Amino acid sequence: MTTYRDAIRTALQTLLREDPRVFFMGEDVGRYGGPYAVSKGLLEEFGEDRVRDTPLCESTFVGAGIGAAIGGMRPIVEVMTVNFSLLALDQVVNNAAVMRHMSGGQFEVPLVVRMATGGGKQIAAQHSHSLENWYAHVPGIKVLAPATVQDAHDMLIAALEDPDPVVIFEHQMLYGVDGPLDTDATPPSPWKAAIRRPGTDVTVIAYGGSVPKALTAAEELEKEGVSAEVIDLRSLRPLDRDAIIGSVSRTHRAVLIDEAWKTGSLASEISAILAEDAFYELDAPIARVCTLEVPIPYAKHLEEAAIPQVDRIVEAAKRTVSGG
Amino acid sequence: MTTYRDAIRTALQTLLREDPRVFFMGEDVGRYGGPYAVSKGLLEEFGEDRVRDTPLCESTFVGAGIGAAIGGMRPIVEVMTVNFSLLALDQVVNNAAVMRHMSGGQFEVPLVVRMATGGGKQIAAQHSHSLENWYAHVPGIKVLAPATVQDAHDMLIAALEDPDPVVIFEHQMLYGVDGPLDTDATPPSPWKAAIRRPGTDVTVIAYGGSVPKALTAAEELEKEGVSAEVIDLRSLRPLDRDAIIGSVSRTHRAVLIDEAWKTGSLASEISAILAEDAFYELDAPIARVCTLEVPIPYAKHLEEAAIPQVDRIVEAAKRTVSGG
Amino acid sequence: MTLDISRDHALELLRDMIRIRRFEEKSAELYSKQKIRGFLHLYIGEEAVGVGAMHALREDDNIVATYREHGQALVRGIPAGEIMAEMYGKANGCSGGRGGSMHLFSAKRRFYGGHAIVGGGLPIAVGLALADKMKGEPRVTACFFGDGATDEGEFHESLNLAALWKLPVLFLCENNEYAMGTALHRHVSDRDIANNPPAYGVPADSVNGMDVIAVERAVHNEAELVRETSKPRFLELKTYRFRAHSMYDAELYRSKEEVEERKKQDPIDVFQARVLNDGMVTQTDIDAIEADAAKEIAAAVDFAEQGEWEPVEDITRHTYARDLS
Amino acid sequence: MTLDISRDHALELLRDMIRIRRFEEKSAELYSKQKIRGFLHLYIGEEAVGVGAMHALREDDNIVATYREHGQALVRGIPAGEIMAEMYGKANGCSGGRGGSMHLFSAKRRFYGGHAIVGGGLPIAVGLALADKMKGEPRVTACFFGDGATDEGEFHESLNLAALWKLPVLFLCENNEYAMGTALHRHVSDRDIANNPPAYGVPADSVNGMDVIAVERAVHNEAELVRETSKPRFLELKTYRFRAHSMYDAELYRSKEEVEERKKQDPIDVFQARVLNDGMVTQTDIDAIEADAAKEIAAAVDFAEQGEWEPVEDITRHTYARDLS
Ligand SMILES: Cc1ncc(C[n+]2csc(CCOP(=O)(O)OP(=O)(O)O)c2C)c(N)n1
Ligand SMILES: Cc1ncc(C[n+]2csc(CCOP(=O)(O)OP(=O)(O)O)c2C)c(N)n1
Ligand SMILES: [Mg+2]
Ligand SMILES: [Mg+2]
Repeated sequence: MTTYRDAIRTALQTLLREDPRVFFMGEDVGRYGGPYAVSKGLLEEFGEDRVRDTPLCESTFVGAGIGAAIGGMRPIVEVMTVNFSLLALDQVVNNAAVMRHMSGGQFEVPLVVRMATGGGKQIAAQHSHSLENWYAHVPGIKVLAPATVQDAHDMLIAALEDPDPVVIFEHQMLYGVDGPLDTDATPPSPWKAAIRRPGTDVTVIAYGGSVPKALTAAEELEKEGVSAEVIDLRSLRPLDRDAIIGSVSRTHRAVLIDEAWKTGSLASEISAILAEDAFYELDAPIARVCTLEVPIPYAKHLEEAAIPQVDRIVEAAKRTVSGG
Repeated sequence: MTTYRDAIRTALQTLLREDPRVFFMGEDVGRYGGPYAVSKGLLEEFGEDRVRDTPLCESTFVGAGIGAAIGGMRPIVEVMTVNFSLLALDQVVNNAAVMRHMSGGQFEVPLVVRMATGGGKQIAAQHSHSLENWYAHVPGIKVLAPATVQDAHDMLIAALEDPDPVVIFEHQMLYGVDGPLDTDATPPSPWKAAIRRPGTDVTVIAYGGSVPKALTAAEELEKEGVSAEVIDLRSLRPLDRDAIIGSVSRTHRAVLIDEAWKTGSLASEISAILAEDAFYELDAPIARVCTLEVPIPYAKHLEEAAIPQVDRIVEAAKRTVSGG
Repeated sequence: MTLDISRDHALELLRDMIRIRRFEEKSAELYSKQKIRGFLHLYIGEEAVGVGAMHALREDDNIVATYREHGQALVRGIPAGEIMAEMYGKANGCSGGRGGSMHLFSAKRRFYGGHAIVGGGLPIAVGLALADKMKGEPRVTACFFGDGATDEGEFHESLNLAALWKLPVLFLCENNEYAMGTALHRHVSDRDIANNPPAYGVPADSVNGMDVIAVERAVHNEAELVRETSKPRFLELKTYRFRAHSMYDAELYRSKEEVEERKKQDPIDVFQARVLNDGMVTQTDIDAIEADAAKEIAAAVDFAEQGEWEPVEDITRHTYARDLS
Repeated sequence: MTLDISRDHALELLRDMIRIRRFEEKSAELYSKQKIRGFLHLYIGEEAVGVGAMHALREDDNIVATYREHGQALVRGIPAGEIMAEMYGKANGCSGGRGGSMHLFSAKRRFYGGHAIVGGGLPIAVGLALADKMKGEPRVTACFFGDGATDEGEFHESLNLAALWKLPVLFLCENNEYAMGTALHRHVSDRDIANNPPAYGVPADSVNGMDVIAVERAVHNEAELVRETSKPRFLELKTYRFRAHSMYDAELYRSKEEVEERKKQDPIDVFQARVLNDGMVTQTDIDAIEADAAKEIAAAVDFAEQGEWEPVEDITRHTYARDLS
């Protein structure tokens, strides 16, 4: 068993060892060992040239990653958390995402950006965002959200192989989670969704940190006689429409989990895809279980109430199965 | 008849004249006369203290607006376009939107931020964004999108009266549009949607720069025997769920127009609301007419093909009326 | 050199430094007991900065601080109980339990947070000063931020805007030589941070941030100059953090020896020794201060323990002036 | 003072300045005819900067420019026809018609755009230089940006990072005294822009950007110092824009007299008079240059007119390496 954190470190090590063009940079990734201890030991192994502690300048070190990628390197940039990535959004949206297009295909940006996301640690309104859907909105970038230890490893490897800029969201509550890791197996395509648990009565669609909650909810539902299929989206852009539509075409009911605020969430996008292309398959309203429309409060009981929890998923699934 | 641009200027004048706490700032709003000539003459009338040309520092002048609002002023900040607002997003999301909440209700941010949005002027991939849904995603701020000359005026006045931060999106193609303006009438609530054209067969929902296109499409549909109801959302946050659900409950069909990229658009949110709360009213798949998944190309024919046009709306409405 | 301050004032300064130290030691303990959660950034080692500065500023001045703000908040007069309750997440906390350690606020005391996005408070400070300038209020906005914040673009944008518009902001850089685990010379190209502001026409100076008297004097001078000229000024406060960056930090990036060495400049020890040595203050005074602090903190913990949890039904409160739904 | 350059070189510099001038005059005309659309920012008045700089840099150096980059692109060797076709939005444009006037690119010529977010190109330049440094390439990345860009936080972040990591970036600030309609003294607190970079340990100098020889010399010196030391340097090029900011600008913010006054320093007129006066160049030479330029531009317009429109079916091309759908 390996932790999610260690799986990412293993992937980083592999990439840094195998390709001299690869380097890794971000705030406190070196001496400090990484804000989530992901990169502990990498500076010692690879040196200051290839494991770079950056100053606090999100816009510029992400932009420098873009420039270095265009310049022939294979940078992996860590933006400590999605909360700080707001400062780098201009570089992501107006440079990384459009460089290939604006140049008529002359320049590509083989950049990987990793960041922690989500709430659950009582770090309040400025530090608990889930903005995956903002990134998934942008043509020109791809977005991954590993929910398992294996994916945490494999997706980083796949992201670096990709010729396009890839943003990886790692839910902060997953770093300590244990799971099996096989570094020799041929990984499935990172761009496809996975059925984490088959079921027949309702499809529960989740990603990242919500996947474990969806699985726990499915277990509880099972006890109550409801068979829930749990889909892990894995790739948030592109979305695996076939998998989403396929599952709902079997169960005819959908519950969408997203730790983002409900309005304008990725769950809304999944719902829209279903209402567009699986409309005649649906037997009940599509339910969304998302974060309430409030900045994340510090107090534990309020934070818990704000973000999706197992009981809300169970309740939504039961409601959906009984027709909304 | 007044232009949209002049209507905004009239509102700015009224606000600056009536309340000494009001001031207006942004890039080139003074000497230059405003990038879209909205604020021409205001510097001359109100002086450098109340009409402030800022340096190019979106993050800081938006943040300064937040600070000034907390400090008792009533700032109206112009961020030239939504494209540059990416540089100020941290201030909007991590300060304006959360200050009231983080402080347990002690501080409020009566700030108005105006910005131009959208494509249609061949200004290409870095200058043609439609990111309304990003803003509409954020609890703590409110978002308006005036589509008419009257609303351009009234919404600015209403935004300033509001105790919460309000972001106003002005579609760049609307500034030159003419329409009636009555500055004496009591305006309708800015937070409610409007039926711009009643109809019975299908509901076409649009906002901002897409509203005129939706209306033209409705005229064409009329000729082909399809009666389309056109809803102008007006407020993008909060959304007027009742109006949306009400109209679709009458027509049983919905076509959603959004100049944003389709994936993760505000259209997706509207669709999700319908699939959630008007599911049993729907007789056909919900269609979205949005921008294709490509950075906006410079070439005219490609830009036109990328963003929603009347023909695509007509086609989607007809498809929807015939059951998808 | 004897101190040219009154005995009362010396006691006040010492008292406030000790209050902060003991308050934070208790906070760390309560963190281990999981009474306090989230991020907790201790000020231990930097007390002379907060105490000196807060004593130098006027009651009517505005304060903008960082996530490492317990010290400033306490000295500014937010009751220890309200701060502690805030860290417990209780409704009787100074931010109603919504903010936690990083987001202490007090409208009454013009304490504008508690900001956790590095550099994010600077534009707010500029805006507060702009409001004052436009209203003709003779107020200074004192803005605290770390050495790490000077790397962010907003620092420079804020200096430029404040200088250009002649705004009464006092930029107070708490240079504790580290931005998280990144040492100063590994994150700024010019270690002499006070070299930068003059390039914007903002006068800059540095002071020993381990010396509470020096800090108080310098901040006082700077603040009064800002007030007089209605122009921004910058002061670097050279200090050092004795504890980890936050409770998550394993401190791999510096040696125990380095920290021990720097503890020799402990602002409390040094000042205490000095005033004792001077004969200005006696051990009895100090014992009384310690006893008072202990009492204050015990009462604060009590206040927090007794506090109510905000009802979950009110969850969306404070998102807007009026509930939208 | 006589020029210590060869006749050939003088002709080259003059030719390139005239090419840019005539190319842009034609562009303005074509804009009125609606052949060119979107934003069009003319370089007229600033030609000495682009020409001097591009002649001073090596073919293998990297160029990062702004939306006001026709001059740099032309001198760098992107064929006039491809630039014109780009502005027409044709498939034979240098960016395939996807970019337009603001987004000229050429991989072959290491011309990395054409950036329209003010300040947004600077971090890209820092990254290109980082790549070169890590690969051991003896290349300089020359990054052009305006005076307005120095207001943006990214300017400062980029200076800090380039200095801290010792990256071979040559920062070239085209100070034309205006950011759109905002005069220099109304947008920067210290008008002497070259005062700023030294605060980051980045050596900075200024040069008369209306003098093509001075520009070439200064850029050459700076670039070679950057190459030798592998450290960033900054050069301010003092220039002036004779035309409106873009085709939308009514120029309310400055007087006709001011512009007329500054036109006396027209970089082409001044240089032409000087080399004619020197006897280095004759009117016949100049007539030949004008004739060549006219021919080149006529051919460019032809190339653009003849170009194909990219098929609409290909609309989502160049979004990803492979189409995702
Ligand atoms: C914009 C941003 N980037 C990164 C972080 C994570 N972070 C929190 S504190 C910190 C170090 C800040 O150092 P400094 O400004 O010196 O303040 P200190 O903690 O030393 O008081 C970092 C990197 C953040 N909060 N905000
Ligand atoms: C981040 C950003 N803010 C605003 C704009 C709008 N804008 C385009 S050019 C310009 C002025 C830039 O001035 P300067 O850097 O001096 O360059 P110049 O046009 O004088 O060459 C502005 C404000 C922009 N493109 N990007
Ligand atoms: Mg520090
Ligand atoms: Mg300029």
